Amino acid sequence: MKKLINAPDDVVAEALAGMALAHADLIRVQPDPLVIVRADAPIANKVGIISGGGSGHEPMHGGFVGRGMLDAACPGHIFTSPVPDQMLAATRAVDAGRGVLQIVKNYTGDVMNFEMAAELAAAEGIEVATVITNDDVAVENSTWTAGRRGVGLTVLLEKIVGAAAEAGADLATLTALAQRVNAEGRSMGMALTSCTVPNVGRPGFDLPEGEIELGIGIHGEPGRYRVALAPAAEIAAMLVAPILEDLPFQRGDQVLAFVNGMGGTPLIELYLMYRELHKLLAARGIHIRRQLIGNYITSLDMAGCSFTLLRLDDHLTQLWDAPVLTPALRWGH
Amino acid sequence: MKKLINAPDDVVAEALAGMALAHADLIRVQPDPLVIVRADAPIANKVGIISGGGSGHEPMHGGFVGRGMLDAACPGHIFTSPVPDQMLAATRAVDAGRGVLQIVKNYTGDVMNFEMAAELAAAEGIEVATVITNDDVAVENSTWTAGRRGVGLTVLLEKIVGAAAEAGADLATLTALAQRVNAEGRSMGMALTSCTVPNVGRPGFDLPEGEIELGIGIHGEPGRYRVALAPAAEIAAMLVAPILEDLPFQRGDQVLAFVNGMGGTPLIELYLMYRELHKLLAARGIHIRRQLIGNYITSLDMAGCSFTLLRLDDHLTQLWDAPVLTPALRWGH
Amino acid sequence: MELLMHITADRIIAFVERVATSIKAERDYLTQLDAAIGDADHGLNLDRGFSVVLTKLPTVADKDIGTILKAVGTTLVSTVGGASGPLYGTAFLRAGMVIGDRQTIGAINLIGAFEAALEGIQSRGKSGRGEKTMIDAIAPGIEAFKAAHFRGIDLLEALEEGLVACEAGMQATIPMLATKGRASYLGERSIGHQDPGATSAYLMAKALVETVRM
Amino acid sequence: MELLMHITADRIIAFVERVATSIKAERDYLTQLDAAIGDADHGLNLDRGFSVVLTKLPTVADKDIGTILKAVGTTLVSTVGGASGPLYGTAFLRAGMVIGDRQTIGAINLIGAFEAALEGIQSRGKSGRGEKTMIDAIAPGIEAFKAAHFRGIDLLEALEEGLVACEAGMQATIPMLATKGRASYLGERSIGHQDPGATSAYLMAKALVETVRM
Ligand SMILES: Nc1ncnc2c1ncn2[C@@H]1O[C@H](COP(=O)(O)OP(=O)(O)O)[C@@H](O)[C@H]1O
Ligand SMILES: Nc1ncnc2c1ncn2[C@@H]1O[C@H](COP(=O)(O)OP(=O)(O)O)[C@@H](O)[C@H]1O
Ligand SMILES: [Mg+2]
Ligand SMILES: [Mg+2]
Ligand SMILES: [Mg+2]
Ligand SMILES: [Mg+2]
Repeated sequence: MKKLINAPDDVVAEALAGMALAHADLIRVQPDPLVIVRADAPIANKVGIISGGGSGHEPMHGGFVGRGMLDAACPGHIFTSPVPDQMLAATRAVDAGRGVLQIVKNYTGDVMNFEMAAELAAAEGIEVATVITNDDVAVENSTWTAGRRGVGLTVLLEKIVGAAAEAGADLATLTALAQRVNAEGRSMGMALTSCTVPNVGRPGFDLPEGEIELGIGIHGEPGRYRVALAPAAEIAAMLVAPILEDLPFQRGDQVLAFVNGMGGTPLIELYLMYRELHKLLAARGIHIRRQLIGNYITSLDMAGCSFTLLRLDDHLTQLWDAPVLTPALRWGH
Repeated sequence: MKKLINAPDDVVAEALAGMALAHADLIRVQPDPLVIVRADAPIANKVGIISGGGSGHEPMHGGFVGRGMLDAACPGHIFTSPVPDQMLAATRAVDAGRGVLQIVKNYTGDVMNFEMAAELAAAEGIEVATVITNDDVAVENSTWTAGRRGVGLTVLLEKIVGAAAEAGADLATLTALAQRVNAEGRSMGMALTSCTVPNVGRPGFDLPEGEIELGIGIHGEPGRYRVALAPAAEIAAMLVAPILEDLPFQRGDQVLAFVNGMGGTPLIELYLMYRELHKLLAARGIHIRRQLIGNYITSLDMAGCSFTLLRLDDHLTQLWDAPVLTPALRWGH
Repeated sequence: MELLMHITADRIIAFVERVATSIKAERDYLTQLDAAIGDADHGLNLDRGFSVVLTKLPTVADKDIGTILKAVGTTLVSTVGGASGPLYGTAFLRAGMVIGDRQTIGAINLIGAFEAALEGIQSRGKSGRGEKTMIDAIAPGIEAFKAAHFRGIDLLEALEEGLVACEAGMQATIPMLATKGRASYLGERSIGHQDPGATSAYLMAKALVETVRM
Repeated sequence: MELLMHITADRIIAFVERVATSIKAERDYLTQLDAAIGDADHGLNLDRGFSVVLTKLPTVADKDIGTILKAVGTTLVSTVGGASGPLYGTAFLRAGMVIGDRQTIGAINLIGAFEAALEGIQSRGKSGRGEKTMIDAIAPGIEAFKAAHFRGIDLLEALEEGLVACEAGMQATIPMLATKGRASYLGERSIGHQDPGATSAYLMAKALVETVRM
């Protein structure tokens, strides 16, 4: 294992310390239980938006804490959901009396830990609502699984819901908005290589030179299918087809197209993939109204990418365009 | 070789096409000769700022074209400097009568190709000035080399000089400013892995599991020394020592600290390295006034990082803080 | 030798310590199992939790069994994370609640504690048998223990029968298709691998039997 | 057989074509040499350039030698990039300028063209002999050719002597410490590798000799 780290056990804490030093104007990192909180939280008269999950997906979620996005993020150990104490601390830190919305990616562990935290917060009299993202079309039959996973759409949802919260929306409105965004978006990912959890020291799975994994999640778990390495155009087609069929997206739809890198894939390849995505959508009469391209929801050093499409209307577009000021996303200020 | 590409020969053109599609509001890509130009160029009454170099360093330079930074960038083939035709086309596209400043990283090929372009532009009556960046302290004795290489400082310089150009400075002032920034900044990089040029198909050099290269450039070339893999704290010390000695930086200095990833290193490791850098500088009484952390000047899929320190005064800090709106850097708008 | 009928609070402490030791010893094995069909952290998660549990045990060493088990449960919830944290945490909490302030427990209390623990796991996890989870080791273990006890045999022997069934249940997860937890995302590819949670559940059962046997 | 004294424009065309073929054949070899001490693109760069040169040759097929060489130079400058683009581009341009509108050239013209080319490379590259570059193959080659010619021997034989010296110069770059170009960044580690530019220069010289020999 080759990484820029000290002891494997200290990776998360040390990286967060680095983030805190780098972005003291935007965030503060509260230790024990570990929570990344917006520097100026709680914001008077604003619903608090919190999220969290295992670490190893940087910049998600800590990089999205700040004005116009999250009020707090709870980082678990690498690929391990955080514990209820963290979400409870986050909830307390951001609650300004108008309630707190939890954005939770659909993984058994995340769901259960956030659920326990919500029970504890409710017992303290804080109003908590929860929205679960489950945009990953790779998980086909959700009656036979823990349900679809929450992946790339989570980033877009946090931005959009964060903008609405900043504009003063109440908890019920934000919950409905989050559910709508979740309903209107779909994702699919692939890996060229596995990734290495520092505490494990070797790649999660073997992926020979000529093969790729399709339908991966974001935790270094194997995907749904292993297929032969193919040109970018074919890989793009394999990612986009199940997304389009699933919602389904229609001719004339306007979308936010998100090409995400898994952490080890350089931008040159992501832009190349964006071109392929653009061609495939154009051929189907789907118009890309907004885009996001980069490494935003990652799996440590995994090489690969995911596509997320979110159907946009004017309202969602406005919320996407609204100012955001976080370590990882910033515009409009 | 595992990459999200089609034919190796088409990587640069296709990635640029993707960029053009994604950022049509900020940039346009002119074909043949290939140039990335600010969408609204030429800007009346503004000195044009152009740069360029081999591709494979994304987002540099194309991702830095836009308001408050570059007016045009000339992308060569992967790791190959662009040809004079490109710089000439860029110069023509951005010249608004107040002259054009070329920012050139110090590599024999880049210097010669920009030089030929400047001769051609001068023959057309366009006033051209050139500043060469050479911040890489890994190259020790510049009497015995082609001189130090231009690396991470180039990103900071393009931002700062771009801000001054946006504010209306003339060519002589901008040239002097660029030279000052170049004089006040130093960089040093290291690689955990080599990188693979698409047309070559295998890594540029072998780097066994337990070894790293210190003093690398940004072209997949081997570094100056090969040493044993070490904890992040030790690697940070090995990078920062030659930087501090060289300028030399002094107790009480204020700096812009830039922790750059080489393309395959995830953000979690870069933040961890930033913490190490912060500790090392704090111990020497050097204050980090501004920071930049991320993959900005890369070597394809290489894992590794570089540190750049630029001594700041109030003027440089203001120029760094000034609004920028490009595909890769945006704030303050 | 007198027939073993009761388990005292200090035996429970010893049991928890033994679990912690066993999890640490099998940490990499559990993580490896999780790498095949999950996210390669199960051993790390539990070891982290039980290491903290060990540091907490002295504060409850002279307390009743319910307090000890609840302390273990709360600590697991607060330190393990992932799916196994809330599940094992809830299990220990529920067991502790059922046992309450007793200083000694017999087979009937154990049965009540086991069933409360299982019920806690199932309601927290919205899961049942046959889904390739820890439940597939725990549920048959409890059943066999219960059946053995009601045949009237010694507590230790009944626990040993339970352990055999627990081990068989763990092994029976190998051919199963996962429908809960991360492994379910793999679909057909989850078949052929032993469930990490079922394995850690077996290790805990084994630790209990060994503690009682001593 | 008459002694060869002159080279015609169509021989020059044939020479350029032969260079293009040879560079394509040795593309990966040149790139490999560049991987060791540079950035693994020398073969790719030159092959890209000479492939475009081939498509441009028909437009100058019936022109004078100066025009042909200048077309090659401009095309190389516009397509190769890197260090070798401006260097070889300048070399062909300067050679073309010296030769001018001749349709045939002899040894004296060749010497003038070679020297102008070398002078172009040195002034563009701010470099001299012994720095582990193409110059270390070119300069000794020209010297040997000149010396042979002034000994009064046949053009082809003189060129062959030049080629031998050029090859020796290329090999002599192996033990050299690079002080120009990318290889210089490696310091001591540049020692022990043959310079890619010296190698491509040798391939061009070889193509010239082979064309003249035919
Ligand atoms: N819904 C569930 N009900 C019961 N057990 C479950 C459930 N989901 C997961 N598990 C158990 O948890 C184990 C995984 O735990 P762990 O790896 O620590 O958490 P995570 O899956 O969040 O990484 C699985 O092997 C399985 O036995
Ligand atoms: N200043 C110089 N003078 C003469 N030749 C040089 C100089 N710099 C580099 N070269 C030659 O150029 C060759 C490298 O060419 P190439 O790989 O195409 O360009 P780059 O180094 O820009 O990648 C070297 O092997 C060397 O022979
Ligand atoms: Mg986990
Ligand atoms: Mg090159
Ligand atoms: Mg797990
Ligand atoms: Mg080269």
